Amino acid sequence: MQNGKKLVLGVIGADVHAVGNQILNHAFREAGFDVINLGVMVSQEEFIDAAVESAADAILVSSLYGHGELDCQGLREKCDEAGLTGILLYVGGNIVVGKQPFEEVEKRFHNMGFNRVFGPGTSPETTIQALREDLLGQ
Amino acid sequence: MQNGKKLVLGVIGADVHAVGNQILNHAFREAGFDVINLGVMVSQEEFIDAAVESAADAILVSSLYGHGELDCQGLREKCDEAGLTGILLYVGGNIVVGKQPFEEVEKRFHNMGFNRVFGPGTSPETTIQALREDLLGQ
Amino acid sequence: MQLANKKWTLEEFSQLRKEVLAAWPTGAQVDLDEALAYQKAIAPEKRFVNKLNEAVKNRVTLIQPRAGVPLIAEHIALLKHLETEGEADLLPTTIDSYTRLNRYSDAERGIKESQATGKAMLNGFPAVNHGVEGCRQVTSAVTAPVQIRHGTPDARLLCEISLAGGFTSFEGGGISYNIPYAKNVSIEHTLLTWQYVDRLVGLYEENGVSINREPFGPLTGTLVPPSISNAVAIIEALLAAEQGVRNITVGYGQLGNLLQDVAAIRALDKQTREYLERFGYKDCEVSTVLHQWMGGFPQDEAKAFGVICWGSAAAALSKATKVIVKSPHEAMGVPTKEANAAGLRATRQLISMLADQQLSDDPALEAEIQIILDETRCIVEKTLELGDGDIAVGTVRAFEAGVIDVPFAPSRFNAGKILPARDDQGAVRLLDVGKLPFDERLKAFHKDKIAQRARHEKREVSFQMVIDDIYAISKSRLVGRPRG
Amino acid sequence: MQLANKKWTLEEFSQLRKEVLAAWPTGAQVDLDEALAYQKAIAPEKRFVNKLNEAVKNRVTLIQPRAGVPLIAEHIALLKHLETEGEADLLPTTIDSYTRLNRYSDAERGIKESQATGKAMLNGFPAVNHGVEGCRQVTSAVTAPVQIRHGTPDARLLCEISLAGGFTSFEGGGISYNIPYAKNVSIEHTLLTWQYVDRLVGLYEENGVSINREPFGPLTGTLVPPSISNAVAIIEALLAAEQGVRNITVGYGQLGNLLQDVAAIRALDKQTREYLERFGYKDCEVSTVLHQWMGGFPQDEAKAFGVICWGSAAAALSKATKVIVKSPHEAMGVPTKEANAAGLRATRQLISMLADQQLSDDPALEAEIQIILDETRCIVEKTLELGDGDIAVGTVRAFEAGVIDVPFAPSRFNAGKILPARDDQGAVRLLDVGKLPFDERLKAFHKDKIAQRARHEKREVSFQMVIDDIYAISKSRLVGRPRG
Ligand code: B12
Ligand code: B12
Repeated sequence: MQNGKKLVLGVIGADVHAVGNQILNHAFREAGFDVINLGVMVSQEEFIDAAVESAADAILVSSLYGHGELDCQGLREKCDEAGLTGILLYVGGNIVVGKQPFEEVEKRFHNMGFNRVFGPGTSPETTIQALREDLLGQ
Repeated sequence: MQNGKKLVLGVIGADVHAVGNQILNHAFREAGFDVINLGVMVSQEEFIDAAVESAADAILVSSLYGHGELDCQGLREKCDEAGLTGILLYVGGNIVVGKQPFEEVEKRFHNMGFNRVFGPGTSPETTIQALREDLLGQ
Repeated sequence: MQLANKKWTLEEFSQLRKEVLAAWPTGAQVDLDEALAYQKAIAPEKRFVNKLNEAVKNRVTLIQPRAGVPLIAEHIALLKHLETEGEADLLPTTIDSYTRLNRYSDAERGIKESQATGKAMLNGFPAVNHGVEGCRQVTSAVTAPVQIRHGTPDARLLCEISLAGGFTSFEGGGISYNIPYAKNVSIEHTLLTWQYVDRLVGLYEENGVSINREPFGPLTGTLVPPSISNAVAIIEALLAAEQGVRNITVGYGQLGNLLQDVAAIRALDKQTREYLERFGYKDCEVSTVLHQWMGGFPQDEAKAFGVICWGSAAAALSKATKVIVKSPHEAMGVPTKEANAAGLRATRQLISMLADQQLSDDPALEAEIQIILDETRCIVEKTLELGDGDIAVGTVRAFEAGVIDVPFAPSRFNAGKILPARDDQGAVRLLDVGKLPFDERLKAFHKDKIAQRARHEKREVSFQMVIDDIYAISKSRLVGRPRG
Repeated sequence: MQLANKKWTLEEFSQLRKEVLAAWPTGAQVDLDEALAYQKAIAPEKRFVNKLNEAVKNRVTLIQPRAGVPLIAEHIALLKHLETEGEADLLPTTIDSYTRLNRYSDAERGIKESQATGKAMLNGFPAVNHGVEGCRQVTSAVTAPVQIRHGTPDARLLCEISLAGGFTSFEGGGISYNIPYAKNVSIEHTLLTWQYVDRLVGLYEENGVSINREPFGPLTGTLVPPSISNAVAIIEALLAAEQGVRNITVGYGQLGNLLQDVAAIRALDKQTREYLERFGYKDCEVSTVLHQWMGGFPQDEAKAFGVICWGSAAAALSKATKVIVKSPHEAMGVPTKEANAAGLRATRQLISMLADQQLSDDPALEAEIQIILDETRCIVEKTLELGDGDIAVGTVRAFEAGVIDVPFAPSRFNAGKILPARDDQGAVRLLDVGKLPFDERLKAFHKDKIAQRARHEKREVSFQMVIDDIYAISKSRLVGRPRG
């Protein structure tokens, strides 16, 4: 049973970690979301184009390989420019280089305009729960 | 070739760790010392009696099981009383309960009157070197 | 009392009992009927025997730490930490060394000094001093079953108090808690004190309260050949069964060569059952325990994890019923609760990852099992012979004769004539068989194995090999090869 | 240039070379004659090939970490730490992800931001940007041999700079550094770029400088069946040998079932030698590498140590020539140097303790080896057939046809039709064989194995099994059993 919400999903930058992406794709569909999965190595532009085109409700950015901080800079601003004002932005994975205190990392990504920030090993269930809260008010 | 120096060796208190004691006994003899080995479960009185009787140059106290701090209290004073003034006193092994900063432990045992204090895993060679310095001026 | 392997009458037991309970004021707190009622109220899943029997049935390996601190509140916090953060299946209460020697006033001093300094001044939990009520606080505060682990030659009072205190398993035995843990106590004496313990457990058993008993497998923990520790375990199992014990865990300390370790546990399980059967103890439940390496550890914590994990692998692949876990602090001192839990979690990872794997039954493994079975049989049979069929009497004479001989033991009642050393693959063999009653084939086997190593190392067979082997694991080796 | 498995002429090579070196300013620093002279001056014990050959001869397992940080001084400090505190035998220099994609100006930005923030903003060492001199600073600062480890589809410039920079080993290959590491790059393209790399190494070889080459064994690191990674390793070895490479390390990523892991390394070693022999590359030196578990790790550091140690055991028992070591930070991020060294020391402990042990050659092991040999042969032979005898051309067609198929790969040139899952003992089998050219017996074997598990778990064979298996090790399991 589809819940009517559309997600754009992908792994940002030069990142090729494909496993988590394939699992999230599967899990979100099972949970009733409409998923536009861009796979790995997705540029900011590709995320935005896909979201505009599909009138998505949220963009879910994965970053595993450590360059997340460089890759995500300016994404919120570009969304605004493209008319995606206020679109829900999540980021998750191993989004910085090394083992860093999560609170600090979260703050930096919040400041970059992400609504929610998820640390390493976040389970699909947690993410789905957050999406339901934010998109369906459940 | 004997070096003429006499050591009283033993494991203090209710401690039954016998392996290190047997190895030290062997190593000190090989190194030319005359060893009176009292084995395990040795009381302060037994250490002192053996040292008085043999006119020993040093008492080497092992403690492995963690009660070293309780077991060693007052040994220096009892040596003094028994006329063993200034006798060389070493202690070594796992002399306190738990993993504690060695500097602090060393200080506490120095204050109890031990000339040298050795941490866990001290090799026989290190101990022999110290004995040579202190007893033979080498 | 005259030593014989014969079930004590209730009279014999009751006579001694008064004296035992009078040894320290807390003894007066023990009332057997009240204790039985208390034990019966303990939930089934909190009983040691149930957890073990289930694990035997499912062929899984449970994990258990060692742990004990002097004060009750701290000890409870420690155990809770080990079950939540350490994922322990079974919990311990490790007793301090003064209590082990019945020096209860020294233990009292340790409690006081620990309270005063805020530091643990005892190396374990002084259960006798804390009494029945103190023990019940501990056993009722946690959800896993709890066992008393110690090293006490005369554990009669300790057993009385701890069973009344809600513990459902009691480690030790008349040999295994004498030879490695005492210097001047005769075997005869400890066999008697442990008959008391076993009879007490038998009494609980007869009254519908099943208590697990566990002979201490690793002995001195230092290069003990499997057949010696297996023989001791079997003898203690027989002695316990005669007094009415019905649930027995026989143990073994990992030596490091995987084939030998797996073979040792398999042989131990099989042969313990066989001997119990043979002497008519047909309703005994048997389980096995592998102790992660019991000798000197490397000081470095990462390397210690290596040793811990290899012990876990041996436990999982041998399908031991439980594994006793070391911590990365082992070489340094009694571990913090965090270090202890870390050892448990590393063990959990290995045990779970290996749960579905096992070594295949190939000829090499079969041969190793057979060697251990044969050697153990030589020792146990000779012991029976020396006792004219009485295993208790035989044990005393076997130690006198060096027929049972534990390497590096502090006890003067142990011959100390054998010398163990590793062979070229790291299995523990005998460089000197002393007076062990091995037949010529077995003697030749050991000689060949050691000679093979000596040839490889281009040196003579000597005591230096033994020393090198004692240090080896703490220096990241298994076989203590000559340097350079 | 037309793809064919044929040694490039010097002319073909030189023509391309100018273009390669012009891709980034530091390319101008490379002068082959000067580089050869520099390499020849490197002490023999600092050369990768010598250490490996010695280890093969002595049947010992060397240990090597992964490590790379953006700035030169920090990178040197890191490597020194790993050789002193980590006791590493072989050192790496792991390249950052921008460099891997030839995005040198992004790498430049990463260097700048790392300098500015004092934090590592790149996930590796940008060797191209640091140039020949920067590389030489690194390779000359340490005593162990150093290898470039990366994941670069087009590594031509990187190889030029790093060989001139004193590195004596270079990881990767046209398949193994494409399929797991790229999305839109054709196999044809990377086979060509890697022929360049191999030809360059061949040139060094012909000029008396032996460089080690190592195809990347684990591919996506996620449930890759041994026959697939072995087939890729063999193909890349053949391709490298044709271009003049003479020292090759073939690799495999640990899967967790001991029998399968040991079998995979043994099969890999044997079959690589056989194929090299068959195609006339008779003077090739072959060694093997086992990578500790390459999939998702547990977050807890103690549990991560468990995974690390089990990988070490597999490496030691399979007698792999070297083992690539993970750190207890694996699940969290690029490790600190301390965490990296801790992983190495745990590995060292296991490798040394197990040095003298090995699994016995029993029928179960032989059978597992045979399965891997048979499957691998099916894949390689079909690939040859598709290329009309040309393994390079065949490889392109094999990927098109799904004859070679890597699970969970990001590349759109990979069929992605197979589905791996564990059997009831935790060995990785195929739930869906896709288009793999297996004969009926092999297909039935996989089907049976998976069915056996499904029966045990009382559930249908399904994609959920695969998902459960992907998460299993990070949840302290090997087989992803259904919950509850
Ligand atoms: C083997 C062992 C046992 C065996 C002992 C068998 C026997 N009778 O000998 C058994 C299993 C019986 C045992 C029992 C106990 N043990 Co114990 N045991 C060990 C272990 C693993 C190895 C000891 C050993 O033989 N090492 C090899 C020898 C060669 O080294 P060594 O003993 O350290 O001696 C060398 C050096 O320390 C030095 N040295 C020693 N003395 C001296 C003196 C001087 C002056 C100098 C200079 C140097 C020096 O030179 C020696 C030769 O190289 C250690 C931990 C470890 N080290 O890995 C724990 C350890 C010593 N045991 C410990 C404890 C607590 C116990 C028990 C109380 C509880 C228990 N766990 O069951 C009982 C104590 C019983 C008692 N009353 O004493 C603790 C002590 C804790 C602390 N200090 O904080 C340790 C550290 C383990 C731990 N981390 O918890 N143990
Ligand atoms: C497998 C793996 C690889 C494979 C990837 C194969 C492939 N193409 O997919 C290979 C070997 C090729 C590889 C390469 C590299 N890897 Co890698 N890799 C891993 C590893 C071991 C597992 C990743 C994985 O598949 N996990 C299983 C899946 C199911 O989990 P997941 O990816 O974490 O995704 C889940 C969650 O994170 C979450 N999630 C993910 N995205 C999002 C997004 C949102 C919005 C939310 C809410 C949740 C969420 O949900 C997912 C599903 O449960 C991790 C370490 C680890 N986790 O143990 C390192 C790791 C991610 N890799 C790392 C690195 C550095 C690299 C390399 C640069 C270098 C190298 N080591 O070779 C290259 C990068 C190449 C590139 N350009 O991207 C680092 C990243 C470091 C950092 N961030 O500090 C890690 C953490 C290892 C480490 N500690 O060094 N890698």
